[in-house]
Amino acid sequence: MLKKRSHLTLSLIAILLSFVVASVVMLISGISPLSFFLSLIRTMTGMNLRAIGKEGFFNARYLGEFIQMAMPIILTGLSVGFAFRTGLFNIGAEGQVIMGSVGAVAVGILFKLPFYIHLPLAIFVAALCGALWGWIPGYFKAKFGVHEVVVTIMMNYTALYLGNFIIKALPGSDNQKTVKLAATSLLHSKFLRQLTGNSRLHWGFIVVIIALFVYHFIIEKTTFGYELRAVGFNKDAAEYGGIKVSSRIAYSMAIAGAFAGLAGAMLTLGTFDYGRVIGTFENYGFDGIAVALLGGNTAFGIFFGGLLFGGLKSSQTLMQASGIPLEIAIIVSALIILFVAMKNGIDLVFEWMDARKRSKDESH
Amino acid sequence: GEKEAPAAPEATEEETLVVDNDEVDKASLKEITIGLVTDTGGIDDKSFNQGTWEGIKYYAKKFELPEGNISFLQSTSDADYIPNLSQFSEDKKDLMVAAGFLFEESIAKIAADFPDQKILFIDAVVEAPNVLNALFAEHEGSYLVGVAAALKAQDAGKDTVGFVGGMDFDTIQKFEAGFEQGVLAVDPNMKVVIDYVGDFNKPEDGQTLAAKMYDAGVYVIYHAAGGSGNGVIKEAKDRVQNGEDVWVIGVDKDQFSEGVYADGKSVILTSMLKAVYQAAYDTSKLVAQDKFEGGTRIYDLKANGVGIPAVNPNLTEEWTKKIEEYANKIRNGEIMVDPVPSRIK
Amino acid sequence: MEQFIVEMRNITKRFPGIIANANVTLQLKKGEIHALLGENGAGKSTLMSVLFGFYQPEEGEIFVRGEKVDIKSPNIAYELGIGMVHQHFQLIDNFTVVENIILGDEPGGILIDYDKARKQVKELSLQYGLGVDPDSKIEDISVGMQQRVEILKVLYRKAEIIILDEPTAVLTPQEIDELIGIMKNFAAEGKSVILITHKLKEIIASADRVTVLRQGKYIGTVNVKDTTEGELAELMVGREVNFDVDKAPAQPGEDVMVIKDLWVKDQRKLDALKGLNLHLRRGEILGIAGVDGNGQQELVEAVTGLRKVEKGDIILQGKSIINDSIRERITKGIAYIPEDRQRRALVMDFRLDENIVLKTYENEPLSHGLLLDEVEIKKKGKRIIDEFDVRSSEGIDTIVRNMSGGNQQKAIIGREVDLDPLVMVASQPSRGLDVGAIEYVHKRLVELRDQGKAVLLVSFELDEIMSVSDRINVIYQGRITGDVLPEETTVQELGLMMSGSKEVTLA
Amino acid sequence: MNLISSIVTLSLIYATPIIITALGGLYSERSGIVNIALEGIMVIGAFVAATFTPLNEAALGGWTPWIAILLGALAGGLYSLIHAFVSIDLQANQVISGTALNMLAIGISVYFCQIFFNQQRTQTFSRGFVKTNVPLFSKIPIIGDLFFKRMYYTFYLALLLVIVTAFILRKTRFGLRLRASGEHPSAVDSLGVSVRKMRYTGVLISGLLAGLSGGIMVLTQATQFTAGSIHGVGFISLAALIFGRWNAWGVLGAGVFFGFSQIFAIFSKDIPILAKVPAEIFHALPYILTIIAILLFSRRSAGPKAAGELYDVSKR
Ligand SMILES: Nc1ncnc2c1ncn2[C@@H]1O[C@H](COP(=O)(O)OP(=O)(O)OP(=O)(O)O)[C@@H](O)[C@H]1O
Ligand SMILES: Nc1ncnc2c1ncn2[C@@H]1O[C@H](COP(=O)(O)OP(=O)(O)OP(=O)(O)O)[C@@H](O)[C@H]1O
Ligand SMILES: [Mg+2]
Ligand SMILES: [Mg+2]
Repeated sequence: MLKKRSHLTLSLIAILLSFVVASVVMLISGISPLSFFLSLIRTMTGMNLRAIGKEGFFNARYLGEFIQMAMPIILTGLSVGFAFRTGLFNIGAEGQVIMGSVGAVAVGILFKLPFYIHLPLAIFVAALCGALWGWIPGYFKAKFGVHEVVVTIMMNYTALYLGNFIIKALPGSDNQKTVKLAATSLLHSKFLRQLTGNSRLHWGFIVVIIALFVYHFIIEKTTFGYELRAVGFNKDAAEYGGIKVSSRIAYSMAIAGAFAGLAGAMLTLGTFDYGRVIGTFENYGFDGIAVALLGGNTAFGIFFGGLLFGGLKSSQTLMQASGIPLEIAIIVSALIILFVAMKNGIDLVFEWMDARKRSKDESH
Repeated sequence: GEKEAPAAPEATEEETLVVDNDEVDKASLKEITIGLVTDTGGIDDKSFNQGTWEGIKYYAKKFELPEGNISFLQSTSDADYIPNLSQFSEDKKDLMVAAGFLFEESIAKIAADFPDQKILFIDAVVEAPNVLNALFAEHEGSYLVGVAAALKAQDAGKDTVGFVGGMDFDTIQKFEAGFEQGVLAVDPNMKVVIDYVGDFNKPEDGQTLAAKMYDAGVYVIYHAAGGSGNGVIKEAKDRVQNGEDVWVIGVDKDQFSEGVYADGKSVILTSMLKAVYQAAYDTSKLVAQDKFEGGTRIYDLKANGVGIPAVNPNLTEEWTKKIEEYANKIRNGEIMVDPVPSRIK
Repeated sequence: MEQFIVEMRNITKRFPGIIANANVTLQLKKGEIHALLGENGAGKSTLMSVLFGFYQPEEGEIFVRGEKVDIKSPNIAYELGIGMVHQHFQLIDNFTVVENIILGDEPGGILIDYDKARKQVKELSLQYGLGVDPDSKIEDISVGMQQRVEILKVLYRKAEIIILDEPTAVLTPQEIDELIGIMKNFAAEGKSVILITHKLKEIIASADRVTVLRQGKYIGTVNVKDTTEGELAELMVGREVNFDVDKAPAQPGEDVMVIKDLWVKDQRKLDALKGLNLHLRRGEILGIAGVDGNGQQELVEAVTGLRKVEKGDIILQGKSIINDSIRERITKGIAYIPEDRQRRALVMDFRLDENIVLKTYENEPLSHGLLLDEVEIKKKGKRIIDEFDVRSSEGIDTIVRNMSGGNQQKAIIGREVDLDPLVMVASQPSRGLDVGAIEYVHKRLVELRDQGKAVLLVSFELDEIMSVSDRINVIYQGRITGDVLPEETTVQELGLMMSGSKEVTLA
Repeated sequence: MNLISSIVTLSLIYATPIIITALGGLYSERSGIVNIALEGIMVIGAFVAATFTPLNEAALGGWTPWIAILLGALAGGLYSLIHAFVSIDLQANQVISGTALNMLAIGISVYFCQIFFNQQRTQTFSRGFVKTNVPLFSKIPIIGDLFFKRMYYTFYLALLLVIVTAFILRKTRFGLRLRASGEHPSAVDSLGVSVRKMRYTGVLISGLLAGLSGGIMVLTQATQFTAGSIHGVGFISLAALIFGRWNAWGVLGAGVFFGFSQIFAIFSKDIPILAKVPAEIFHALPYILTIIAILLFSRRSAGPKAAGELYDVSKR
């Protein structure tokens, strides 16, 4: 257990190490890391440091796009983080996002309602579909003791194919996409668009902020959160204390799934306005794993982790434009996960250095 | 600083195929900038993204555009379409190009957001004053390769040919429809087996589908399946090397070289060319001449938009002549090729 | 100077935050049985792990047969003729006996010669009268038999120096006698035995010499024939030890809890309790004596609701509780001090106050509806740590993982006593604690009894059972085989009952 | 008969990479390390094999694919050492490490395609493996049609690996020690066998096999490497490992079955009752079946007990 070095320190070290390794990769392959960092900064601040004081220094659209991209990632981060707090590994956020999207699309297409009912309903159904997709492996774990990792991996693929099947089966769909969703079900905002130079920023950020608070509130302030944390740290003790471990596991996975389902709603109701047949995973769930790890499973940490990953993802356009293969963003993300996973190891290295210092001090 | 144009992934012969009936002097043309936004296939998709990019490159080379005047942005998912299109629009490219009906929504939005941005949109239609849509008469070209398939099968005493599509939607159905009509025009008793992979990027499934068809007695397969079609070609090559006699018809560009299995021998009977490069070239020139206008241009047989390669080592002269006859009938309206396949009606 | 077969000189081994062995010396003669004595945590296992090559000491030297050696791994230990039977069995459940024994030293080349292996195991088993079937799977044989497999592992590797780490904890007094016989055989053959234990009687019965450790430090080595139990105890804990618990005679009242024909399955779905009956009265401490693995765990878990009852009934104050949830049983007055406190009773990464409300967080005023009341939780935490003298560096904000074992146990006792229970189930409540803490625990249990509560005390330590209980039930193979009063029985008699050779029932 | 023989042959071809990768997973999990990085390792193997092939096929001729898959195996082995180091020495969570490596594999391989070939994929090759009618054997009635016609030799390699693996696990010293490491690591250490070495070996073999399998997959089923070349087969292999109950013959059965269910989507259209069933259902089938299998197995304990758990020698 790492008690000595704070999670924040380790996360920053992990980020730093990933940037260092990625820079080395870029240098070896003859690509300028500087352009990479400038693209990242430009995406995340809207500011072009190469054009200080010149025209085109600031572009609000980047900011809007970046926030728009971070929203589903923060939500999947909350999803994975929530499960982690209960000691569960939700690799299934990917599938839960898909099912959430599908749910939102179905409501958007099939119903004709005033927006104040339609939009909340679409968001709610997305959360519900995600929740169902999370609940299933949670239930299996609680009831039969099967490990959630393998089941959620299988559920991801099932969701991929099932989701595509449903999308194609909706009225009016072709093999690629559905018809447009009713405008009453969308999160789109003319106001936000204009504010951010025609980006796709949408009202979803309100959902994200609410989700962050709800996450924090459930985990830290409620008896339910207390139970989840107890189960997460020590199932046996939780059971001993009279907590219904099985049901908490199932609920926890369901709530985790609901957060991921909301991410699906952000995509279909916010980023797009139609449902899509997807050929392969879009990695929102896997980014969520990284974000949760990086953020130490706290709402605050996940928020910042989500912003970083949103930045990485949305900076790919600018990277390409500066001649950097966009895959470097994927490499950085993967490295961050790897280094955060090594936190025990990093801690060991520190311990070892401490010990060496100590033994040196002693020998003097 | 935009990315300099990368070297062509593979040298292809398309460039030489670009037809220009209105040769002009370089001096009369503005030095324009061109940006291509690809879908997830990328500029190396062996299909319309690649073809479009080659047309742009051909233009740039021919009129000696400075390095960096042409560039592309690849989308990793459809979520990238709008940011990528916005990027080029903000960069004020003289011409922005995108191909594939998947771009429909995004192009419509960008065309409205950036009314001064001139856009070439290939394979689908967006009605906007700043968008020039280029549509291709794939059914007409497919009709010709249908004729070729039927002639080859008749010659070998076979009665079945096949069509492997990528995904089952309008654009690909046009290939299917033309092929079927071409085959039946030569021999109404010929059987045409139709199947779709369901994906443009699953060569293994393309291969399996081809194996299934060949095992079921299909002699020539026409594929309109992009990357999945590579699997069809591979299956044919494997079989021919085991002494079987099967054939493939390529799509989009001349795929003869991809079908080579030994000393210049190829399983590619012929290919259905779809000259997206022509549209890219033509439109670039229009922009450089300040003649760009919104609207829709049809690239059909007459406009050299579709056709078969000039050189077809696996077709006899007699067949080539026959095909040319059919082509002329289509050009002068004597034969009307229906873009909708029979199974849909 | 006398030649020792093993000599460990000035061994120091540190773990983060603790010195497990500080400058310890151990000298082993050829052909002797040498006991290593110390309380829990004194550093016995650590010292032997150093000798066996698991750990490298920070300081000190080891000599084997007079030569200085550097035991980097168990491999080298085996090469030197050192073998170890571990406190926690190192057996692979779904492997056969032979596979377990030959692992790491397989006969044959790349391919294992199983026939040869089987033959060797059979021969060894015969030679030492161990009676082990080479082809059984470990999961199908008894704990005593498993221990013999462990011994066979050592013999198979031709060890001359055999370390046995607390081998008797899992055995009946009779099995212990047999084991002592086997050890004496070894010694007679010229093998040397190191026996780790903190049971003084066994040392007196078997060992030639004994080395005592206390809190990681070397205290001394004495000849067994020149010493007494009392002296050894004093060496072990560092002061005079009073084995007796101060208490007034019990004044038992009516039955609080009655268990009738209880059937419960264990982890492996085998019957662990087979029709167990007992009754527990107000104002008494009922001690459950028995060898580990005879159903004690299942009994306390069935009572507390952690394990499903297959058949039979548990009646608390006239009402059956077998269909009640764990929480309901807590509310009805069942408190529980589990034997494995870190796994069962504490959320080690929670703060102390969070742990203190583990069973009551849902009650007013600790929470209102779904909302926790931090202020009230802290208030309760403070009250408990004051009342029960729980010490930690940051008070109620201490993460429990950073507290000492004794204080963790005090916190648990505080939490459980504060439930104001009818029945206190205490399973091995003194395990791993130092003498002071043990006295504290016993005092609290007696206090509870004096307040008219019922205490069900499960322990493998007969001394504890004898000194704390007001009445003793012996558990053997899932049934109560004896119901006796401590003042009317002896350890020997209990031992016979614990091995099923005798049944005694009090009216 | 024609239909049946083409279904059988094609199933076995699809099964080949599944079987080999699952065998890789078997070595790793038997040693106690969960390896969900199989997918990523396959990607690396495929990338290396597909990079090597077009650059050397002119010079090396028919040997090219064989050398290419060997290189793929080596690359996979090297890549898997990251997983070994991170999860054995640095005590990282094995699932997290695996997830990271899966992502990293796609990132690195496509990145280097961009660097080497200026495109998102490798160059196309023309000398992948070629389906062959096996001399003599293909002449055997029925059997020849089913198992020896239009087959890749790599399938027989997979078969051989199954036999070898079953033998190693059951009969050899290494197999006993490997299995023991995954069941009860401290017991293994206490007998002087280094668990760390066994686990490194297990993970390394899993990397070699998954890399080999990735190479085979790209050289039999494609004409170039792309980000989608492996598309989840690593995960299907994981499923096959569970479905086959961590046992070489079980893996063979599960692999063939999953291979079958993959191609069945393509053949079902011709079978009247199944024609209406959407292809997606068939694609999802292996995963759904695996979930069901896991539920069925959950009653009995299956799989190496210590797999996935942190094992820290110093905290024994
Ligand atoms: N791997 C380890 N890491 C950290 N501390 C350890 C480790 N192993 C033992 N210790 C600590 O070292 C001390 C000595 O432990 P050891 O197991 O040697 O005691 P013991 O005398 O064998 O006790 P017991 O009778 O309970 O078996 C204890 O405080 C223990 O907590
Ligand atoms: N990891 C740790 N971090 C911070 N403090 C610790 C840690 N481990 C132990 N301590 C503190 O060090 C002191 C000694 O702990 P230790 O476990 O050695 O106690 P002990 O002497 O064994 O007591 P007990 O008999 O109660 O078990 C205690 O005050 C404890 O709170
Ligand atoms: Mg010990
Ligand atoms: Mg202690």
